[in-house]
Amino acid sequence: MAKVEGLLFALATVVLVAVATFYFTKPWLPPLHSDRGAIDTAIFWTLLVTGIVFIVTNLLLAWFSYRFADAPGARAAYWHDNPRLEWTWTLVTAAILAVFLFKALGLWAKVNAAAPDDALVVEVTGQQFAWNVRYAGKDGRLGRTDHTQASQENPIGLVKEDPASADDVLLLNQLYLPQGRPVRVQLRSMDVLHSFFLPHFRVKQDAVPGMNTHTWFTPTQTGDFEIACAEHCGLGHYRMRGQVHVVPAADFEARLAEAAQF
Amino acid sequence: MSETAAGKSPYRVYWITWAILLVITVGMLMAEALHLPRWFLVAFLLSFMMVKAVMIGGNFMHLRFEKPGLAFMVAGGILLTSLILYLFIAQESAHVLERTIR
Amino acid sequence: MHATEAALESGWGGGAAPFGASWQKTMMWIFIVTDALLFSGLLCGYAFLRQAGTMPWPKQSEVFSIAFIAFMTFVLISSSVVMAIAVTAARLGDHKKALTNLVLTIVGGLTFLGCQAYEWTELIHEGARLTGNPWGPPQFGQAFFLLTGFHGSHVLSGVIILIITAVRTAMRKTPPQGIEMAGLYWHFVDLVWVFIFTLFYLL
Amino acid sequence: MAHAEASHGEAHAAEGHAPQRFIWRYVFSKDHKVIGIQYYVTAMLMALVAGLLAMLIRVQLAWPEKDFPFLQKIVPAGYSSGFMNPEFYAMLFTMHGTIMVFFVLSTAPVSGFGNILIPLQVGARDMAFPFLNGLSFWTFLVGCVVILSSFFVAAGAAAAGWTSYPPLSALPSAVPGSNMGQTLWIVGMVFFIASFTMGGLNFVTTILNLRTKGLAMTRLPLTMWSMFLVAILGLLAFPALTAASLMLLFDRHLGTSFFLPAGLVLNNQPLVSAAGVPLHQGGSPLLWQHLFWFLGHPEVYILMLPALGFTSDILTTFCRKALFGYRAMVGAMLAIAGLSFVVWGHHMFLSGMSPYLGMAFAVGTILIAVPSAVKVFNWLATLWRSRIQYRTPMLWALGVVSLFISGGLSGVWLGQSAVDIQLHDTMFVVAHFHLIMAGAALFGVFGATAYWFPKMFGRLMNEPLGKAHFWLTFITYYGTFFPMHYVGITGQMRRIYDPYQYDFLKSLQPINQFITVSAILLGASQILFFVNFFWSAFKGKKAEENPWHANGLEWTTPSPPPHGNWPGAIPEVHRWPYEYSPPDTEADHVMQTDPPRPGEGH
Ligand code: HEA
Ligand code: HEA
Ligand code: CUA
Ligand SMILES: [Cu+2]
Repeated sequence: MAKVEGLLFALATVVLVAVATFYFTKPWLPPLHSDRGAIDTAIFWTLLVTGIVFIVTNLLLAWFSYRFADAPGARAAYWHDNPRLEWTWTLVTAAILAVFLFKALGLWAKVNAAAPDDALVVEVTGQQFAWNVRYAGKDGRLGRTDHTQASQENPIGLVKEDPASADDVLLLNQLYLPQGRPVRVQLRSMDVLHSFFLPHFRVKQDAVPGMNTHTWFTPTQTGDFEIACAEHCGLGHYRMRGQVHVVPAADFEARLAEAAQF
Repeated sequence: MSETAAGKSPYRVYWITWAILLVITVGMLMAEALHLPRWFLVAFLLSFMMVKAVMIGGNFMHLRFEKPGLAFMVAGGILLTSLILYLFIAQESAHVLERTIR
Repeated sequence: MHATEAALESGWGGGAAPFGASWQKTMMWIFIVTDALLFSGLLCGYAFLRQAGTMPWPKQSEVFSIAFIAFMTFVLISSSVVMAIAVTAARLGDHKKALTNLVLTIVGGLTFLGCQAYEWTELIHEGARLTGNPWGPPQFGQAFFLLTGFHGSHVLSGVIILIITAVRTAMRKTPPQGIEMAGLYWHFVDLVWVFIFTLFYLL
Repeated sequence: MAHAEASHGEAHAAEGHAPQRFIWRYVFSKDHKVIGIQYYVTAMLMALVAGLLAMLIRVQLAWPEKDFPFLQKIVPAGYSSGFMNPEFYAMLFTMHGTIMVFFVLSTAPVSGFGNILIPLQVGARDMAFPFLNGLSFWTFLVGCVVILSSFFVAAGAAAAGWTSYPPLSALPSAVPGSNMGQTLWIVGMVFFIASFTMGGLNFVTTILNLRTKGLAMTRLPLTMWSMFLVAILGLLAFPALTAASLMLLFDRHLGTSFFLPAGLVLNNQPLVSAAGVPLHQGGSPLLWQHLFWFLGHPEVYILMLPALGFTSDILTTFCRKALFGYRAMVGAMLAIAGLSFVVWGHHMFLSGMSPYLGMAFAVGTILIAVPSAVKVFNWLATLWRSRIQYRTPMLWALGVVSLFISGGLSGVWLGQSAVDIQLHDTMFVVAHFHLIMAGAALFGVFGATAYWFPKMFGRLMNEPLGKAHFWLTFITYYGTFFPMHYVGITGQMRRIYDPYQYDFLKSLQPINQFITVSAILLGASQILFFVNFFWSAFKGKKAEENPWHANGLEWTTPSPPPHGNWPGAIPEVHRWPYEYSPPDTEADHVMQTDPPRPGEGH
């Protein structure tokens, strides 16, 4: 009887491994459209190594649960210490993880490095439940904001008297980006936490009220993609959706001006 | 206990502690009034704060006379956890300040 | 396993008190650790907000009468001394001395609370509120009320415990260990004040 | 002091455990076993509530476009014209998460089994301070009532997520549930923390001071080590959340600005006083996140460690084999417990925290996988050349091993801060923590229930029913939570009322429907457990003293143990609890209390 149940558990585990592995070979990540391919590479290697660990440990579990199921006359071994073996697997695991860590920290440093000087600066301000997008305009300077001036018509409280604000380009839920040029997104929030998530660009960063946060990346292909909010921000969290339009660099100014007409 | 064995009043140690604590407190107040450099003041005050804590814990709460394990457990538990809180959280305030919208 | 043998020798082997303290006292000490960490959490929040603030922190000596705070400190430290004496007296069987010193401790505690009530009234009079204050960032007032209020509530509960202990001591119902435990709590409250005094009033 | 100590155990037996009237014996009991069962059953009922909430979540995620008039009949407040209200969805996951984490899976294994097992496994008549223990349960119950009552207040239960991030949780008008519901959430949590602290004090002191003669720390069963560590984690970590909760309460009701910065604008209305002065100034939402996760991460190990302990005890019993690497197992637990204090920032990689700090936390997070690996490998080595008896508890224990691997490995993905950029706040995270936390920890509780049932009720649980429950749960569990990895990698955010608003998520609906069907089957399978539990408690087969032929102290006393735990003197211990199948004995197990054999090592 024990053999049968052992077999059952072993089979269930094998099936799990097979199905899980099969589906993990499918391309789940949304297609990449930015220069953050290194994140995909990291995911690939992580999948590979954890996948191997997953398969090996589970197959061992399956094998043992069948092979060592109780049988008449059987007696378990009396074996409960083996320092060499224990140190070996501890150190091997530590070594594998150390490699991961090393790689991960390098990548993290790269992602968090300062944006290039020629980066296009866009300010994105989260608000329940919309993304306010602002470009500096010709003068290259973003106008001052003052929250006490915020209103229905002026959601981010732009100070109209500030000369720098005159040519600021304001858009709602629409983000235009030139292809191939680094963009530095400066995030703010008017009310609660939001998270600026561009699934196709491997970009995510929280917008925190009272604080400036930022992230930068380079869009590599033209097209229209979605902006999502990834931090619970209230009952409209699920529909805090925007659009990114990556346009050829040459058309960028024109497209932006056109969009600003509305 | 050990104090009585030495033939002195068992209460002597408390009064001595009391006197030291008062002296330290007065010293701290004077340092405050002296307009010392900030870093020195901070170091001075924090060190003597710890001295006071040790005096109270050791003499009034008798940790000095307990098994060392108890003192380690208490001091270690409080200090290590507080240190983590302070190093990882309170120090993060510098970053937050830098990013604060003014 | 020689670790086991060592443990069996050392009081960690079971059937003994590894810290040489009864379970009551061990429990009291562990309670003190968690309660101390509660203050640690509050102080950490205070430190964070103070250092992250954009407005200058007020100079404490211009807001508080430091001499008065020093007096409060004096009262609390003195009450700790008499408490320690009460504990030792009880252990040595000097019942009368224990009781007298317990009562003195209570008087000290009540004096401290009185001073604190006075201090609060004064400051509220001068415009200090939880939401803001005349001297600097709102965090100054918030931290003040939260820290001293929380400490004050500990003093208050300490006084209540001491009153109960004193009454029971007068009725000869409290064993020496009971007084010792009340004492531990009282000294702890004093200890917390040392930190608040330095970190909030002086730094 | 010293003599009070020695007589303590006997005094207990005489004074605390004389036959008493029903109400004192079973309701306001001070007996650790009764209190443990009270905790356990309360947690079960809470699990029922939170499980039902999960079903509603799943239905919504699969068919947001469909109307369900019958659901509206059941929960009229949450639906309008058959469709769920978005704010109700937020309340669902908030309360589901809060109840499951704190009121179910911190309670059943720790407060429930901790209370039942500690005195039995360390050889004590009761917990050190039975009165405090009873008080702790009643405080917990008040917490349960408070948190449940929030469903019935105006504007509904808390809706800011189980993490209650301000400003959402601090501004009553930011989300409907941020009204009274959020206040009740805080109050409920404070009661919970108070109760857990009282319990923790008892746990630590009992394990330290009331161990029976010969029971060195190095001879404790791993379950006891886990309880010891869990209590310490709770005592050291919970105060930070208490402090933060106080501040949040102040922000909500007294107008302070601990977590609220200047410049807030809600619904295009600047938050300023009539005179134009900002209502809030100088606070930081990040402070809450730090203080919350300072507790939050140790908390998830509070859920996990007991299951790891149970699993080691159960595996060895049904393998008839000594635990492999006892010292490494204890060391791994110590390492996990210690490291759990320096990893919390992995929940905050993208929160606006300093990237340097993020690096430090990534180091801690990846490090913690090493002791976890040691646990897994040692279990596998325990299974090697064993003699597995497939009883229900063993199946659950194997399930724990399986789920701990599956759920733990995804932690290694998330711990790499750069990879977390894509995966943070997606269903991948939900998959991770349901496999490892909800899964492994819950399976541990199920296993422990089947294993120690004799000590709770003096009876055995029904085997066929138990096995059916295991198999259904095991299969549907993976069916529910494994596909969530795929959904998460694709980018489906968590806490989303309707994922299909987004074009890039539209294609995921069939998978989500599959998950939901599996989840409903999973939920339905739990009926078997409830039936088995209550039926066996009253009608199950009577259990002998040591039905599994295990070694521990708890198996040296009748099932259920009498008041005072041992009818006679408390036995003395002579060895570790895992002496199975030693070569020099006929029997395949040697009780901890058997006198030393000639030439025996331990
Ligand atoms: C019981 C609870 C529990 C446990 C034990 C863990 C264990 C781990 N967790 Fe998990 N975690 C949660 C509960 C838990 N977690 C919860 C509830 C959340 C979400 C909270 C929220 O936001 O609501 C979360 C979220 C979470 C995040 C944040 C994700 C995000 O929001 O973006 C991260 C990131 O680092 C993380 C990492 C880890 C790691 C590295 C471990 C490790 O300890 C795992 C170690 C185990 C193994 C690695 C498996 C066994 C090892 C081997 C088989 C050996 C070989 C392995 C290799 C060589 C790779 N967890
Ligand atoms: C430890 C806890 C735990 C457990 C057991 C579960 C169980 C389940 N959870 Fe939950 N879940 C969380 C903790 C848990 N969850 C947390 C912390 C969150 C995050 C909340 C947030 O975002 O704020 C979450 C969020 C969450 C989401 C994401 C919502 C969103 O972000 O939009 C989903 C969606 O599918 C989900 C589904 C389920 C399902 C189908 C189950 C099923 O397994 C349920 C089936 C029922 C059971 C398995 C209960 C069975 C037990 C018994 C009946 C008796 C047991 C007896 C004792 C314990 C004594 N959960
Ligand atoms: Cu904005 Cu979610
Ligand atoms: Cu964590």
